[in-house]
Amino acid sequence: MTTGGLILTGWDWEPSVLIGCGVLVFLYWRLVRPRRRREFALFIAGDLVLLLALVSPIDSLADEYLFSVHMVQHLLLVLAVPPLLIAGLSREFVEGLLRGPRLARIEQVCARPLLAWVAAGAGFVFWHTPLFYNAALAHEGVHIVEHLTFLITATMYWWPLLHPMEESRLSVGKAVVYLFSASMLNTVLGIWITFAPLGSYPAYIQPKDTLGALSLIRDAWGISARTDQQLGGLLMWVPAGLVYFSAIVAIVARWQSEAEFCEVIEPQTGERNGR
Amino acid sequence: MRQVTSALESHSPLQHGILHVTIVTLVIMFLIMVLVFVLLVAASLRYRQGRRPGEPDQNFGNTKLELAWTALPLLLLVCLFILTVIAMRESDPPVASASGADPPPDIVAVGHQFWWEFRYPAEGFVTANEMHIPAGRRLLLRIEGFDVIHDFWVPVLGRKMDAIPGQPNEMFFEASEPGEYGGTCAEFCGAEHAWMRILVIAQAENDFQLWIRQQQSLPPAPSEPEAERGAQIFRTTSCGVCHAVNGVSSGRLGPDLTHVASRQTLAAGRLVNNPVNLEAWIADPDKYKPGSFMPNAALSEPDLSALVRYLETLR
Amino acid sequence: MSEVRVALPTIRKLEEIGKRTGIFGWVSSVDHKQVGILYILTALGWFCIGGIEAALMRTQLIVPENRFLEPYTYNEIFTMHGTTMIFLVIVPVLLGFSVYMVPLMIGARDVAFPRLNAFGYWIYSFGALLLYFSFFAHDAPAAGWFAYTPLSEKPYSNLQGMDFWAICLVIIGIGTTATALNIIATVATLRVKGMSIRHLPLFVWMTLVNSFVILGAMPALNAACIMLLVDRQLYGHFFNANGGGSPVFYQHVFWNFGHPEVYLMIIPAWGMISELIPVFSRKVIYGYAVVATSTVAIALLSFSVWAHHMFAVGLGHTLDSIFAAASMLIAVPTGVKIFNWIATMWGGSIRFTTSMWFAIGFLLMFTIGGLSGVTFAVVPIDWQVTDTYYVVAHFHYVLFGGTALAVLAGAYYWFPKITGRMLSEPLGKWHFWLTLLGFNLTFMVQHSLGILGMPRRVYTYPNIPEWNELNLISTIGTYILGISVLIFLWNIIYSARRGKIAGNDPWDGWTLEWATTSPPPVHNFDDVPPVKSARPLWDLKHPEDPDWLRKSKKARAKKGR
Amino acid sequence: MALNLFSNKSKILMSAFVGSDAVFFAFLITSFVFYHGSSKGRPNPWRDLDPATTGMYSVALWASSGTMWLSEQALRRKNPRRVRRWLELTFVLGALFILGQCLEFKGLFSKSIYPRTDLFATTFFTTTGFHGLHVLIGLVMLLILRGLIAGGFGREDYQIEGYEAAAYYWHFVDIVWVAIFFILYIWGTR
Repeated sequence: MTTGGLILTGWDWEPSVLIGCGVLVFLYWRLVRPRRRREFALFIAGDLVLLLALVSPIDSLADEYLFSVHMVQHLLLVLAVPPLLIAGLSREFVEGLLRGPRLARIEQVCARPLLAWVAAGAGFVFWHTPLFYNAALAHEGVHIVEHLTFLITATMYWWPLLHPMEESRLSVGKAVVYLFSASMLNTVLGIWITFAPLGSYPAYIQPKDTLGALSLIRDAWGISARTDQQLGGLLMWVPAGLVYFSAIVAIVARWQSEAEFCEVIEPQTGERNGR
Repeated sequence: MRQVTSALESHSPLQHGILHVTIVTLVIMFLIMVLVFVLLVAASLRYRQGRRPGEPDQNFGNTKLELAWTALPLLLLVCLFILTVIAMRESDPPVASASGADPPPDIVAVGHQFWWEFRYPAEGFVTANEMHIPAGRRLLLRIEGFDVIHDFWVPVLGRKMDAIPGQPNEMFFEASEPGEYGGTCAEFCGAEHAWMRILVIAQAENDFQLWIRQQQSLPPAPSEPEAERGAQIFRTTSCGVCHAVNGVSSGRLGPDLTHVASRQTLAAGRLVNNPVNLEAWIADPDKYKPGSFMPNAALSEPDLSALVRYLETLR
Repeated sequence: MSEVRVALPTIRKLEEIGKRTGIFGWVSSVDHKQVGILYILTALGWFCIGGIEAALMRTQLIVPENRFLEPYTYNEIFTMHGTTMIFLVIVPVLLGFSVYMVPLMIGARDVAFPRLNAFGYWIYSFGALLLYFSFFAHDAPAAGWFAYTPLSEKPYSNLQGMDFWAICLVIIGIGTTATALNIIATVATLRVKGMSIRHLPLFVWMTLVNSFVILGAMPALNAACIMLLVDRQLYGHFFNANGGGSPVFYQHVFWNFGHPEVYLMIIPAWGMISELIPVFSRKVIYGYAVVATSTVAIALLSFSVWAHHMFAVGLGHTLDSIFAAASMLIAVPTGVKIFNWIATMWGGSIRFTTSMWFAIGFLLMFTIGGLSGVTFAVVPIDWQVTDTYYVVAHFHYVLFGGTALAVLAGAYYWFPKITGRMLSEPLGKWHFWLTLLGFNLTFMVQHSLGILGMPRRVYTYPNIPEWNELNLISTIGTYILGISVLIFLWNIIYSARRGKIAGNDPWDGWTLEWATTSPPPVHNFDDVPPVKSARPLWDLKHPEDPDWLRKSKKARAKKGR
Repeated sequence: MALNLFSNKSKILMSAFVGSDAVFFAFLITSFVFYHGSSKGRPNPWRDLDPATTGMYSVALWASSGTMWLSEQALRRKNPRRVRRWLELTFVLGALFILGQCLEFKGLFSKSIYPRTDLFATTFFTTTGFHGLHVLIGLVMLLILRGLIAGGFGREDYQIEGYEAAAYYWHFVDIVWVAIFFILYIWGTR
């Protein structure tokens, strides 16, 4: 098998995923009624990334062959999809939504930063401990729960940062702490995986090889099981950390470049203490 | 003894990629430097005080311009990164194939305070500070640290690699044509770090095989009485505790001396190997390499010259 | 945001302390200005000692196979040179300027915790003396400033030098951390009314960011030193390969400190440059938001690039390339700064004072240092030139060409404020040109030496013709550099007594420190001018075109849209 | 204002310090995790630890966080008697923990397990020892607070804030012990 062949044949048109993504777009179209092109584009992009992560060769490789690709998948689910989807929501829609007292109550609880942080962090760490990770690989049902956990907790996590109603977002200082601490958690997990013993994720050492792509990966791409696990850990450690860092920098940059509004009063000719 | 030690020369296919990416990078960096310099000088000349009256226009910035000089370097660095990854693969190909087969090393280089031990496991002999390799053949080199961290570095033949106790490293090693290439320990390792030089002698395949056979053989037993007496001294004093001479002693703490007289240098590049220097070195190692672990054996003048006579027979 | 008005009794107490003179006055002082001066002068003293060590090293290397210094002595000297310059000179001198200037620039009476401030200085001083005491104990540390294990472990460094080193670094680290905490608390609580975080002068902003870097980085150094001490004193096995430990683990922990350290030695220097280039160009800083934000980006990235010091360790291509990518990224916000500074000069009306000359020198030299830094992120180049003189050249371009020139620029800029007298400009020009000449002679050729295969930290080298010439040039450069330092010292001594009286605002500056007397009174300000932007004094001097008015207009335009 | 997460300078100082100190412990714990399993010499060196006994003393430490919190509440309510009582109880609980650690170390020493014994012991003693040092410093701090309270400290608002800032440290030490206990004694001995 060649790389091109893998890209062509590695698609796994899992109906539940297709239906899920379809429903998402349908609901968005009917309920949110996108009016601004930018928001529409962002939401669709989020949906496409979701689709890409779950049905493209990324998924086939992740499930059987490469731990590192599985990490790419998880990082897409956690760091790319939810922010894009949230950014696609319009302010008007959310305002309308939150007028309902029950929804407003749920939002109030779920978007509490500490809870969201802990839920996202705990979910991410939980599913990457070898015991649960391997269970998810072995049972499709568990795997679906895993991915849903990621999507839901990550949406909770990004909500206070990207809230469509800007006044409800975290203040800069809190946002920096919120993001930085999360990146540290990611880093620790990434470092642990990078240096963990090779047997921690046994499924990738001798893959079942149902696609017949093993020789391609080992020989043509030259990725050994050791490299694979290291790469997976490193992806979570550095590039994922960079996503958090970029978010921090973006927030600080935005805040810094907002002009501050001063009341216009004639500047006092305050006596300077020249002595 | 003229050795080429410049990283801007290449005598190995493994160094080609490094050299290429080095030159490309240095040129790019130089151009950016020139750009900055020109801008700075232009700003300094054009906007000297006094060319216009009053305070100049207060320009608070231009987001588009600033984004441009953020994005352009980023783009440039992405290209540089791709070049980097290509050059890494080219100049340091993976040692073990990804499916897991791990070939045995051809040569094991062990860094000691303050000399290099070179083992040829397949051929079954050990030498020091001077590594012979067949030109044009790619060898697998394993690098180990005996005591502290050293670093094996022969610039014209490719990358450097640390010699770490408890964590052996492996890399490929090759010289494209016969010649003598200088190198050195590049990680600070103690008092005599400066004198821990490496000499790599790349030979045509035939010469290399000859050298192998010579190294494998036992040195001839000393025939003249003076040398014989020297051998006696070697055995009776403490030389053999640290130094091995095949068939005579088996010390491993110092360089193997089985064929010491056939080497070009003494004390890891400190002195040219000739009888006079050898005698001076043994008489007072501290004079030449203070801090090395070679003790002063305090031999009498005649004993010393007998010992040197004996060592000169170890070819 | 609150302006904490210091109660009257406290002011009286401060005045009283300010009247104390002589040694007792200085020792017992908790005034941030006196502590700042102590910091700066102490660092200057250690700079001279570190400089003498540098001169000794270069003298040893002037010809091949020189016998001027014993090898072990040479190793002690280069270890102490590195340790001194980093921990006893650069970090403290930057802290000194920070504790002196930050309260003045934010319109505060003092730092938030004046006694903690003095404690920070004295503990640093004590640690520094203890470190040098190792010379009297006949064994200075000799394992290099990053003290790689196992060389720094008991079996290979069996005298007390490394113990001195590890203990003193922890002690000095305590002082550094205390001062960083103090600066954070000061900036957070003591800003004058009107000075929002977005109106901080860039020097204060960068000092603030830097303090967070210090808090993140110092614990790693402490951990490394503690583990080393446990190994040495309690015969632990952290880095002992025979006991299952890993010498490379030390490198990870150490560089986790070491790389942020590189940035915490330059960030406040950038702050100084960001203050004085605008003033001498008579133009507001170009892109305040970008300069400020890029500092945050650098601070964050500095924690994720440490493994680029370890490319020769054999960590594998995966790790190497990921860290190479991160290391390249850090060049982007750094480059942005350079362009923004040049853009600040562009269109200005530049006054070429000595201070500005040093700032321009900084821009040139730091650009070289930054660009040679990028070459280390290109892993194959690093495989060749790491641990050679190329590295030595690179970090001297960053630390001397960068930080030291910026600090000198800052010294010429703020000397009038601190002493009330100007530094001599003619002497200053001599100082600048000799520094630039000596510095480049010394270190430019070291790039070539490294590429030509000369490893660093060698007490001597074999007789290789190219090396000989370059080493000779380098040594001559060092002597010229030494002369320039002597001129500077003379300039300080002379000008502090006989220099031209400066007045309150000799440079027509824009930040609050120029609104008080030179030197400032103990309580700093009788009355702080109103603050509505990052340049309160510009607003005051240009009532027709104040910064805040422009910004308000912009904000209103945006709101109205 | 963004950076004024905490309005008081002492609290800012202490939270920043505690954040920095957490990094230090992160390195010590990392060393334990990193070297867990690569220790040479004794097989299963962790069998000498006794999570149950240490757990009991740990409960004392964690409880002391609660009593400290109660003393803070009492201070807010201007009830110096209760402040003193809860503070003293905090001290006793903290001292109990230190006593437990001393007994634990003594027991290990009597089995001739020292930091030099093997890598596991090195990382174990370093991590727990440095935590113990922090608790000791905390005890000294509690004594100082007790002395200050006796001298009438705590009436002014800024004094209450200062008291609470000091309490941050004590809570921090307890939280670190949660991490250490679960990683060293539970995960590390499984």
